[in-house]
Amino acid sequence: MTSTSPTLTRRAALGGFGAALAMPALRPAFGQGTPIKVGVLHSLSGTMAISETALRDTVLMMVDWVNAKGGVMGRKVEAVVVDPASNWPLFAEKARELLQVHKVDVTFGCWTSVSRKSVLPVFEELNGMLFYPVQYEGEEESKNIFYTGAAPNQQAIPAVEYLMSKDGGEAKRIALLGTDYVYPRTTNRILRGFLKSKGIGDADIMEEYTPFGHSDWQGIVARVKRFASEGKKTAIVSTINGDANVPFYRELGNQGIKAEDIPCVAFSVGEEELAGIDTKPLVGHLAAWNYFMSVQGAPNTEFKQLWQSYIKNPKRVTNDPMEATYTGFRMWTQAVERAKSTKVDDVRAAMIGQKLMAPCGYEEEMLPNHHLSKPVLIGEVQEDGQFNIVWKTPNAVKAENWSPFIPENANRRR
Amino acid sequence: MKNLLLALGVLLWLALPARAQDAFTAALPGLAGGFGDIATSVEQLGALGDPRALPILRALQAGQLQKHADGRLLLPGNTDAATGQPADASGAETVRLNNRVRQALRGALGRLQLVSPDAAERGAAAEAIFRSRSAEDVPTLQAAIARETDAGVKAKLVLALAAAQLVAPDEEAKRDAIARLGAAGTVEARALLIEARAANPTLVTAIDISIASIERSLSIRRAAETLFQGLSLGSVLLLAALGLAVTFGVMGVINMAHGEFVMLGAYATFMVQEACRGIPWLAPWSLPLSVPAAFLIAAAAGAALERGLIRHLYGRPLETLLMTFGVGMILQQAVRTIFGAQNREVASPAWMQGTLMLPGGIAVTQNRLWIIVFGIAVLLLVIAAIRFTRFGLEMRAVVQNRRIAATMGIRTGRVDALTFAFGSGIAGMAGVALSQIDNVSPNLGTGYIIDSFMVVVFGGVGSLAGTLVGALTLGVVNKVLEPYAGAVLAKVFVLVAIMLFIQRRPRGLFALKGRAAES
Amino acid sequence: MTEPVLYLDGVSVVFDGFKALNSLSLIVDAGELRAIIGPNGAGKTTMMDVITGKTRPTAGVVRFREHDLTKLDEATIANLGIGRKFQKPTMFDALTVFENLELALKAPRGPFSCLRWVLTGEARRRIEAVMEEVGLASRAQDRAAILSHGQRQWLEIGMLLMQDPELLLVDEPVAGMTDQETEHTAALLVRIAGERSVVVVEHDLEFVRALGSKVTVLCEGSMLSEGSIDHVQNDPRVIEVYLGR
Amino acid sequence: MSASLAAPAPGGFGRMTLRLVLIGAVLLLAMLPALNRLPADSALHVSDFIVSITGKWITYAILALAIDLAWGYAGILSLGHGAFFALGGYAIGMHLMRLIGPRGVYGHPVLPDFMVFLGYRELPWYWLGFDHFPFAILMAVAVPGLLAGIVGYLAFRSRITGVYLSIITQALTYALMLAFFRNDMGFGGNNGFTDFKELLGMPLNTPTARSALFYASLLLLLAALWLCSSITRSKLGRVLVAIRDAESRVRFLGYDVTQHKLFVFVLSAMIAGLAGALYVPQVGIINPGEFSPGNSIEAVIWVAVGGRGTLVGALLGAFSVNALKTWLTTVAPDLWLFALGGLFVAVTLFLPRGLIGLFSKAPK
Repeated sequence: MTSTSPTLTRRAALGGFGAALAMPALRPAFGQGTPIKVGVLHSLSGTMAISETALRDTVLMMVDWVNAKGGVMGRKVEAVVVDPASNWPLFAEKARELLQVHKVDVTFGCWTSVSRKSVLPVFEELNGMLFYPVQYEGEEESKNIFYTGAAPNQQAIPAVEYLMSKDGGEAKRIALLGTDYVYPRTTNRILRGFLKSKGIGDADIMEEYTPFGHSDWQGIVARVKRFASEGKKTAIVSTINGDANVPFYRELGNQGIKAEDIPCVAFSVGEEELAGIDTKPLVGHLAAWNYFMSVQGAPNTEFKQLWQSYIKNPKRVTNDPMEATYTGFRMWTQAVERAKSTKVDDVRAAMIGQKLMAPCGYEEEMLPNHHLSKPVLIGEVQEDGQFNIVWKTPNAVKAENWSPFIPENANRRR
Repeated sequence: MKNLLLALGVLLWLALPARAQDAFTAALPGLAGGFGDIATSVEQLGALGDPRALPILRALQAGQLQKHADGRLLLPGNTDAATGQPADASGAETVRLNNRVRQALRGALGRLQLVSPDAAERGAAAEAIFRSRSAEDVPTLQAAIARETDAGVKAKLVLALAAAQLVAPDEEAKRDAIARLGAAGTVEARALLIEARAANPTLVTAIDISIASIERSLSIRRAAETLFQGLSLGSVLLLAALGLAVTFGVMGVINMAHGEFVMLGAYATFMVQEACRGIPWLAPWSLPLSVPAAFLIAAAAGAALERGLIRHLYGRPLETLLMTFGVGMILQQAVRTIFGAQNREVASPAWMQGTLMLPGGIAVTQNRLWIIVFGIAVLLLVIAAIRFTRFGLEMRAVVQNRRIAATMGIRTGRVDALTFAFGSGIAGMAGVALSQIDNVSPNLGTGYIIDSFMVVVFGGVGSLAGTLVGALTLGVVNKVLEPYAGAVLAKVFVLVAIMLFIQRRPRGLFALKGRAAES
Repeated sequence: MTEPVLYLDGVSVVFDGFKALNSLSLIVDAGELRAIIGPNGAGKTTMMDVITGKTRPTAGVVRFREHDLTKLDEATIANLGIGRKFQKPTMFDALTVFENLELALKAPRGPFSCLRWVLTGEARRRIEAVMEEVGLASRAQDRAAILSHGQRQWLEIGMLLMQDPELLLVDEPVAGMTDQETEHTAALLVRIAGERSVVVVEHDLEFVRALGSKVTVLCEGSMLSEGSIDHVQNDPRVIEVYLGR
Repeated sequence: MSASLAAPAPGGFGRMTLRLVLIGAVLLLAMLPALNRLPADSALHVSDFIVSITGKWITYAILALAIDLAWGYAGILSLGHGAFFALGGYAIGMHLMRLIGPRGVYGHPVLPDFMVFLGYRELPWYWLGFDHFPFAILMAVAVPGLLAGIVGYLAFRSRITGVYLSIITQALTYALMLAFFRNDMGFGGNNGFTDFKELLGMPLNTPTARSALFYASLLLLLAALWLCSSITRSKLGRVLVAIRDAESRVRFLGYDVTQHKLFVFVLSAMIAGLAGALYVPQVGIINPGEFSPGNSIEAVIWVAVGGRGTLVGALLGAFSVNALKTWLTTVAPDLWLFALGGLFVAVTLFLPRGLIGLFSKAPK
């Protein structure tokens, strides 16, 4: 299903690189009327390909979409696809290549925090523009990056509030399970702070970290069961990353952990991930996102149709990072139109305050902190692998990329 | 019998005060409201014990209850829930559930199903009440116990009663409830007791005694369960390593694409499952069917690899290693191109889901249990193939002395191809097992390759017994260390331990001479 | 009576059940030339393995002058002054004849001294002398891989000479050699035996006779007979197991 | 090892031409940063991208040299050399983190952000001293050397050779990867170290720093080349080849094989460590991914592709494979793995002596 980027792009890339390597004189002259170049920096091989290929396809879909509408400012948009192969230094190298060799005007890319951290210095040095579409740990703000995924306060905290509410089952003990990297660590740190403020002490919090792609959950799930059997209603908050989820949920199901007894809310499990799992044993477990495929309303129907017709597969699902990519791309086109220019500085200025009726059914706005205001939706897994939205915020929540629950943020440099 | 119970049910209902019927109709509209209203009216319906509520609640649980904007409720078959009259379903939407409602439903259905003619249902009901116990359940349960005939169900009812009594005012009842829960010795019972501890300062000593006795039985159980987890991890390693034990152990071929053969097996499982989807009577058997399929596909790939490439590199194990690494890259990308980078769903058949309670209340997950069985079966199959078949004989002959075997008319090239295909096929079968516990994704294999090599080297190259012992030891040690060191460090410790062990005994646990031993 | 150079007493080697050496005893004196004969599987090569530290004896004493060889590894033993030529000539095919000899040349063996090593005129002369001796002067710059079997024999003998050991263990030196080469080898060994001790294992009785040395006959891992070539050739037991029909 | 493994340094013939080509290549490389300084519109201008990427390749080439010294000459196929490279990188990475000082996000005077974040109160003992550049460089050499020393000693002493050694070294780097992924190790977990500010007073991410690092790498490359070739041309080099081809025979000549192998293995690890130390400031990130077994195998394959047993071959392999990879990942993002994998297969099958075998004539 890995759809290929337009051959035109291929040739452009080829020429560009060859030129840069051997005969710089041949570098295509750049000026008005020439296509606007969009860099796509998502892993197509290696461990992250599982999640990132879909985003590559989403960007290519948007390129077709905008060209069908006559391009941006009447100029054709052209995608330059590279494969950083889930290799972080390669991300930095490819970022530099996109900016210096292919002279892209904007880049959509990255999934993991480490890949973003790896390219950030490059984008700042060369004053590029990156749209980062995945929910992340916050604690960052770069003038060269627009974060279209959720900040912790747009996902984690509302989810836990829900668990502690009457509808959520009034959880009094929380097991924080995560993959051992910065996003879970931060999120859980923030949650600890939040839970304390809600009067849940360390004795009632269990924290466990596992390596990437951890496949043997027997021990940990058993420990959670034990932890849950100490007289207080318990819930699991999972920041388990991609690959490790399938074995984890299988183990939950097999050890007979029912959502009514120990609900598990996940921040990294969306429709794409569920597509790889037999969801029958998981019905009732939760996920918190800013978008679900099951959202009602015109914007989402449009988005879903666009996707399924582009990918030529009526069964392919959409998910939150794809929606974030879509939203980011559309806001970018709006900003370019408004700025009447593709220059990074102009577009950046024009980006702030951009509004869009997003597929999630809310109007999202790009805030001065380069993050979006987003609604928080909580969905329950259904048998069909979709989410049944059981709770949502009345309106879009402003992103707090610097969480008040992390004391160090008080004395951070501005 | 059945009728008698039904009659009993009806009697119970008639015995209820008249306003209950109004209460019933009064409770219904809530079901059309928000999650909160639904939950409360479900609780009311459950408390009323009105049999009419049963079909409604069942429909609700099955997600078949529909509601109109005006609050009228529809049962499946488009009959009005309140009146039982047929009604039109146009514009009606399903009543959605959330966990709170599910919880309420479980309790309510439990109470209503206590009178069910089906023992299994009554058992489920007892468990449900045990979970969502309340003081009001005490009389209902006592009645149920009195008329219960099935011993198993009775036992469950007694526990449920104890649970209910624990939250009821009667001190005396509480005391023997505590004792009974203590005797039950389950995690759930422990949970109740700890909960009750705070509420009943007068009974603390009694509760503590019960808790302690539960702890004792639990600790033994935990040890047993850890052992099981270790064995299950071990059996996974065994499956992953067996193929290597043949290709590397016997032939001395370092196949870095081994993991990819495992992955092929997993995808074969996926394909068989998809093929069976159409045929309902076949679907449940797709997993057993995919075992031979996976074997054949991986074996074919193996044969092709051996004939096409590896045989040109015999006597050059290091080149083979590098070359097969390249092959691995190609296979991975090929699968990614054909099936897409996303995980593929391989469902577990019903008989592999859930937990099995062994005597002594040791909980064992079905799929893991089956994988252990499968691992042993495959091991036996390999041994049999090598010991008792013509092919096995020729294989051993070629391993021991290629030239003489050749002079005796054994077509060594063919034997090499078959041996390698055999090893790869086993890897494929491992893939079937892994599809049940891990991602079916192009990267599936990479996670296992190093572990399998370590198992083979640790166990002793060329020795199947070594592979078995090696795999199980690693599995158990890993699981025993895990709670103390954490998953990662446990693994690191094991790796380091093996490295040290190998330099003590370079030939591994069960030293054996194979072509690899000389290289 | 001088202290013997090589002293084996009651040496046994057991490979899973099979006795390769069966309480073998052997004494070689300083400057002595000793021929060892025996049917295949008599334990000739195993004996050499034991002496050079390749195989550890299951029981018995193996001494080289005052050193207990059963405790030492190959390199140390070699450096004590025991040189060995293998039945199947083995050298370093990727290196030239000259380089092979240079490696064998007696000199400090540590990595650092090898790194600092410079080929002095004196060393070069020694190597050239030996190349003359073994008739490979013309092949100095050829890689060992391309030498004929006989030339490989010679090269390995040459390497043995370069080590200038106190005790030479020579395993079937003349296999694949022409008659005059064989004579040349015999003469060479006799000459060497002057200042060193030499133990030769050989099938070729003519060659052994040419050595004109004391002969030891091995059989089934222990000594069967010892004495002059004529003596052993007339020993009925020897005739029985070895020369016999 | 079978004779087929023996790919000797090209003899008298071709050595001269090779040397000329080599010198030419080095000069060309040396000119790159200068060309980069030319105005962008000049015909000879080279982009920063080319400079930075070539700088990266040079460090790879050094790693390849190190591997070739151990494998091509002494026959020690380590599948864990990536670990030594990464350790060197971490050493310098720790230095770069210390240099950030109060410029971190949380403005802590000493602690790097990730520590502030994981609630460290003060610096772990093993971070002390890394604020001094010389110490960091020392560690970049010493730590890999020490690790190689321990592993090598244990392995060589008990005569673990060939495939077994490869598997053990692979397990070594795998274990290190798992360990470094743990945030509790105090090395930044999965994210490793990023967002470096400066080195030796030079702000990184400036053309000056880039060309400085570039030349440093080039110098190290030449130094390593000189060191390796003086080894391989010395008697030690011949001993190593002898060990590679007939280990036990070398023992009977009185050489302590363990010592020689250990020497070359440790030296090779140290070179790899230095290469890593120059790699990290150029790519601007170090994380446990560098330990992944795949990386080590790939590095070995560069050598195989170039032609092992010849130092030039190692360089050739490192540059050509990486250039190919960079090019393909852009031109054929979906297909490059086929191409690269195919190349590895083809080379091992048809070019046992690597690309270099195409140029220098094969000795019979």
